[in-house]
Amino acid sequence: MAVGFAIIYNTTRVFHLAHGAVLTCAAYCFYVTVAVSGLSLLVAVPITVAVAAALGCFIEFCVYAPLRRRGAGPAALMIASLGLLVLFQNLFAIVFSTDIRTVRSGGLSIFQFGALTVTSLHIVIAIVTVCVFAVLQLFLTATKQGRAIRALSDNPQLAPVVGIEVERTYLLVTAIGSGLAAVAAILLTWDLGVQPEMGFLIVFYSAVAVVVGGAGYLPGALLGAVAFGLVQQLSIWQLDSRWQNGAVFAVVLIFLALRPQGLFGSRLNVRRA
Amino acid sequence: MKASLLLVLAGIAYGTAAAAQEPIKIGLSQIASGPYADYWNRQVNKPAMLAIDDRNAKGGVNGRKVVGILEDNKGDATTGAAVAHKLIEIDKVNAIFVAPTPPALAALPIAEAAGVPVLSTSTSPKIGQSPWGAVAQPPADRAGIGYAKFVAEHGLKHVASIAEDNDSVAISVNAFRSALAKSGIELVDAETYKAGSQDFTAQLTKIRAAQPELLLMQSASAASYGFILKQMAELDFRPKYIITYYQITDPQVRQVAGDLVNGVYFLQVPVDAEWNARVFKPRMGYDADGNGALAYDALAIYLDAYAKAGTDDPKTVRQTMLDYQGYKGAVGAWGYNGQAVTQLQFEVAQVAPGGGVTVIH
Amino acid sequence: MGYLVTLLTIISIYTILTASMDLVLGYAGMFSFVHAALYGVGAYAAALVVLKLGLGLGAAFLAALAVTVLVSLVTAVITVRLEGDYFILGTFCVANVISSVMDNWTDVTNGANGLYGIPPAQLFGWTIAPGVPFLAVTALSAAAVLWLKHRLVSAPFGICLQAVREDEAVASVLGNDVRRVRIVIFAIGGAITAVAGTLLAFYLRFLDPTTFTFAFTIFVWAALFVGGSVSTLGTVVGPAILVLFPEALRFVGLSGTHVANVQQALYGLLLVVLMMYRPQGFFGRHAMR
Amino acid sequence: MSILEVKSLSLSFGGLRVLNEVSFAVEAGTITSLVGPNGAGKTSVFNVISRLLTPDAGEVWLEGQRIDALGPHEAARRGLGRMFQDPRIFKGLSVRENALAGARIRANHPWHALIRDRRTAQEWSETETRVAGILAEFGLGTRLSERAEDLSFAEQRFLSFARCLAGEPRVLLLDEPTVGLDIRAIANFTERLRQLVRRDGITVLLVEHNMDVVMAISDCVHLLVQGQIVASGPTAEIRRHARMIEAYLGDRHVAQGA
Repeated sequence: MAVGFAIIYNTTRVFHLAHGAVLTCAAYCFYVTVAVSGLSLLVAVPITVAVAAALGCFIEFCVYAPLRRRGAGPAALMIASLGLLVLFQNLFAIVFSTDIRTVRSGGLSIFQFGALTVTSLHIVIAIVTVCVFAVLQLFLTATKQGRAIRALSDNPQLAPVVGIEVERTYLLVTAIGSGLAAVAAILLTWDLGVQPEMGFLIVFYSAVAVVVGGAGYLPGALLGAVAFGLVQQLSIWQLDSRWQNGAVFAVVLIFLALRPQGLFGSRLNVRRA
Repeated sequence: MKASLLLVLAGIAYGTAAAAQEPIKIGLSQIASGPYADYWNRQVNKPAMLAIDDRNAKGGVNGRKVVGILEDNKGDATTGAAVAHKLIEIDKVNAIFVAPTPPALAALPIAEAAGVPVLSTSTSPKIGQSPWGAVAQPPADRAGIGYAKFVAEHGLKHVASIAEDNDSVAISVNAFRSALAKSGIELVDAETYKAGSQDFTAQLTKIRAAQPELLLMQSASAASYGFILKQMAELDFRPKYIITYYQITDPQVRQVAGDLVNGVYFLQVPVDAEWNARVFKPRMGYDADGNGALAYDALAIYLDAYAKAGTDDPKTVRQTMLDYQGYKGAVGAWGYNGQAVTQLQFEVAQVAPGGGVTVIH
Repeated sequence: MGYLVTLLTIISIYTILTASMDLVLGYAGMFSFVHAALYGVGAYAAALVVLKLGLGLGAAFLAALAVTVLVSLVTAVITVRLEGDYFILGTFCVANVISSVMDNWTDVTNGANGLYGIPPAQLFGWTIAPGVPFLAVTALSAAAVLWLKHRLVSAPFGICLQAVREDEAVASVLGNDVRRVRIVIFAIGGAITAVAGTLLAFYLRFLDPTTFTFAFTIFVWAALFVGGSVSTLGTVVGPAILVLFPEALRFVGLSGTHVANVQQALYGLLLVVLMMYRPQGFFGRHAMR
Repeated sequence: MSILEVKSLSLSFGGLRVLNEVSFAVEAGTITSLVGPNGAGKTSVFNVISRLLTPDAGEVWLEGQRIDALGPHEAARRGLGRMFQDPRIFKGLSVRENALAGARIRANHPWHALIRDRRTAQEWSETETRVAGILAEFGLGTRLSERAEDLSFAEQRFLSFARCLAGEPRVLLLDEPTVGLDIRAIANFTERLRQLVRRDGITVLLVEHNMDVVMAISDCVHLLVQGQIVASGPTAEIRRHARMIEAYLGDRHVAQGA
């Protein structure tokens, strides 16, 4: 998820809250295909990813692109994106009710590795994430479009000069990012289930992860997410779990203050001259 | 803005016009939106409306029709205050039924000023302290004591709790702790989580390390019970006893946790099975849990008392309700016995395989 | 008409908050995600002064003022050097920390139980009765805040703020201490939220943390964008619309299960449409960029 | 004495050496030009002087005081004015507000915005008139209340110049002020510049590609190539400097030939 957010954010520089809407939509799509129409995962997963990508592009095409053409800046885009998130959240609430929807029930098979217990799903998540990530890196470095994306995120002004079709690249980026969101959504749905409001906080957490990891550097997003998760888990051992939330965000805040460019961020936050 | 103002004015006109007629009006200031909306509709709003329909079926209150007016308070205090004003001043309701605690507490000063009884199924005892309040739900601290009683009876020594960070839950956990302290039992670990959380592994891992014989789960949403049970299994954490509140019987729990819910102990308001089978399920299509039953009774007993009082004076009606003996409804025969908070006691039950419930005592 | 009075009181309180947000976000271009929390800090400070020390409105307000200004100064000093979205996240973190304190510092804030039994406002020994008298006080405060705001921004200081919003580098070489300007306006914004917080404490006479979650900050943003930033009229109209619209729905028989969602969905849609066709909101002079 | 002096400035971005031991001085009351091919580092020099960038090494002296540790606003308050290559006017604000933004007065302070004592009010109104005057000289006097983004490019350029002058700088850094101006506008502009130097005794450091302008108005020229000063001297001499001809006039003759 964080990675999906990161790639869109880095390239389009849109604080893409609507990403949460895409995620939730994907989750419900997965729920419908698997739990309701009882299709096999082999069918459901591609459909979900496709739908998510489609929705992502739809948003990009019908909202962001026109806004950019009207010369809107990040602020306007962010508000629009916020509006979209709210809109979708409530549409889902109307269609699917606010009850939690699950695709399976009961616990998962567990494995003991000495002290720590992991569920089969955790293993799957780990594998999937690594795979997705590897593929993504390969795509970004090896292919023409991939390089285009990187060029665009490095320097939006210069990109068109070297013959990159900006709008098309944005569309591509959104498609990929949304696809990643779908993957995250599937895993989440499999583990916990779907609720209309699931998107918002997840987006914010992944945004935090991106920042912690350092914007403009994809592996950062991944490591940032891991670091964020670790702090969340460990804080409970150190102090009363009531303070978990506060503690985590205090840490992130201090981190932001001390190292705004993130753990691995190369983009320095000097004021643009 | 002009348009909406006009609408408001139109509404006021409408409201006052309606007040001219004779029906008895009950204002329902309840949650109708947000993450808990659906549970709330199932187990509070609809049962309450059902009680009103049944009363009308019996010919209303001394021939007068009863009208229920539902307003969404979003479970939040600011909206709750606005809703209370709307119901009292525009709809001229004879009583307000409000369950969620923040809007209930925000509504109290307004209702007191206007002299309108506030019926509630909130687990917060504060509403009972008001001269206009009446609480049909056993307050949270009573639940805490109930849990402690269970612990003592089973001679357990090491117990832990995982509870949502909200007011009534906090109250019951504190009551639990102090009751345990009296009988020299130690609460080895008390973890909390933010409302709406779905990942409890961190808390559960910590509790597991303390190896309690019993785990108390307290939450405001049924779904989180499901997640806790699920993640306990996934952490291979299986305490001898798990005890919780009657929301465990909500279908959502089984939906999430599957059979893991079987055998879980819980405190329940004794819902009258016969009533549920005869009155509730046929029309609603699902079982009433404690909230549903109490929402029904809170209104039914008020309307009975209203008929008995034979006056419109709200204070008399409320007093008649509190002294009213021999009511029999969704939770069997009960009454306020003169108190502002019901004397209703919990019973311990256990979730049976396949969704049933076996009452222990 | 107590109900209308309630709505007007709420609108006045929200107007104060929107005005504060307009200064910080509209003029200085800082997307503060912490406003709801500051508002809460003010409300709690006021309520505590009343409950624990039994003082009146004046003292409560001063306390709220002191605390919010302090908190917002600290926030600003930490987050002000962060750019754009980083600033949003920074303030988002602060908001979370604050609400966590409200939830868990039970000895003082009474945690999730909230603060209950706040007496009606006392001013110089006089009791301000709930209803019309209190509305009068609230409305006057709102008017005062709006005047203050207009006074600030009608002077060259207002130009400095907007210069910082439009182009930091240029603003700085023109002699504006960008960092300082930002911190100052953030503190002023915080001070204004204290007014709203105090009023809320005495209006509701019951506080609980759920009132001050960041969802409410988003509401204030929406109010500002709908009404229109960099304007006085906008900061009144925005909240008015967002409060009256849903209340009006109650009267056209639309209340209950899905209405709330429909309504929320509509206002999400409204934000999108506004950004596309009228980025400066209904009465704003500055288009969001 | 020289009013502005940079001593062995060095600056690099991520390993790339942008400025290398750059030193030169600007005499008070003169127009000094800093010329050189694209990417020679002229704008970087300006950014360092106006404190938007901090050099890896070197010093910047303004009127005998070292300023390379100050913030940009402090440098500005010591009489340093900076005009950017693209106008960078405040699009959202009116023409008047844009120009006023350049003035540093008591009313910029929130306290004085609230408590408008006589001194503040007087200074403010005086500034309004002064700024209106400056705008009038650029032919913007009748358009004070228009949104700045509605102005033509040339007008925006003038506006940003006026904004700069509103701060009453003693030393003025101009980054390619004539780009995108037509002949008449350029003439008008250079005339204003001369006037400023002669009448108001302002010192100008100019980065300019238009050699006619450079040669016409500057007293002294420094040639910056690949981050190094390769030639300095009075205009008359530098005109004939080998590196100068190589860098500019040479290919300009070719251009004329073609």
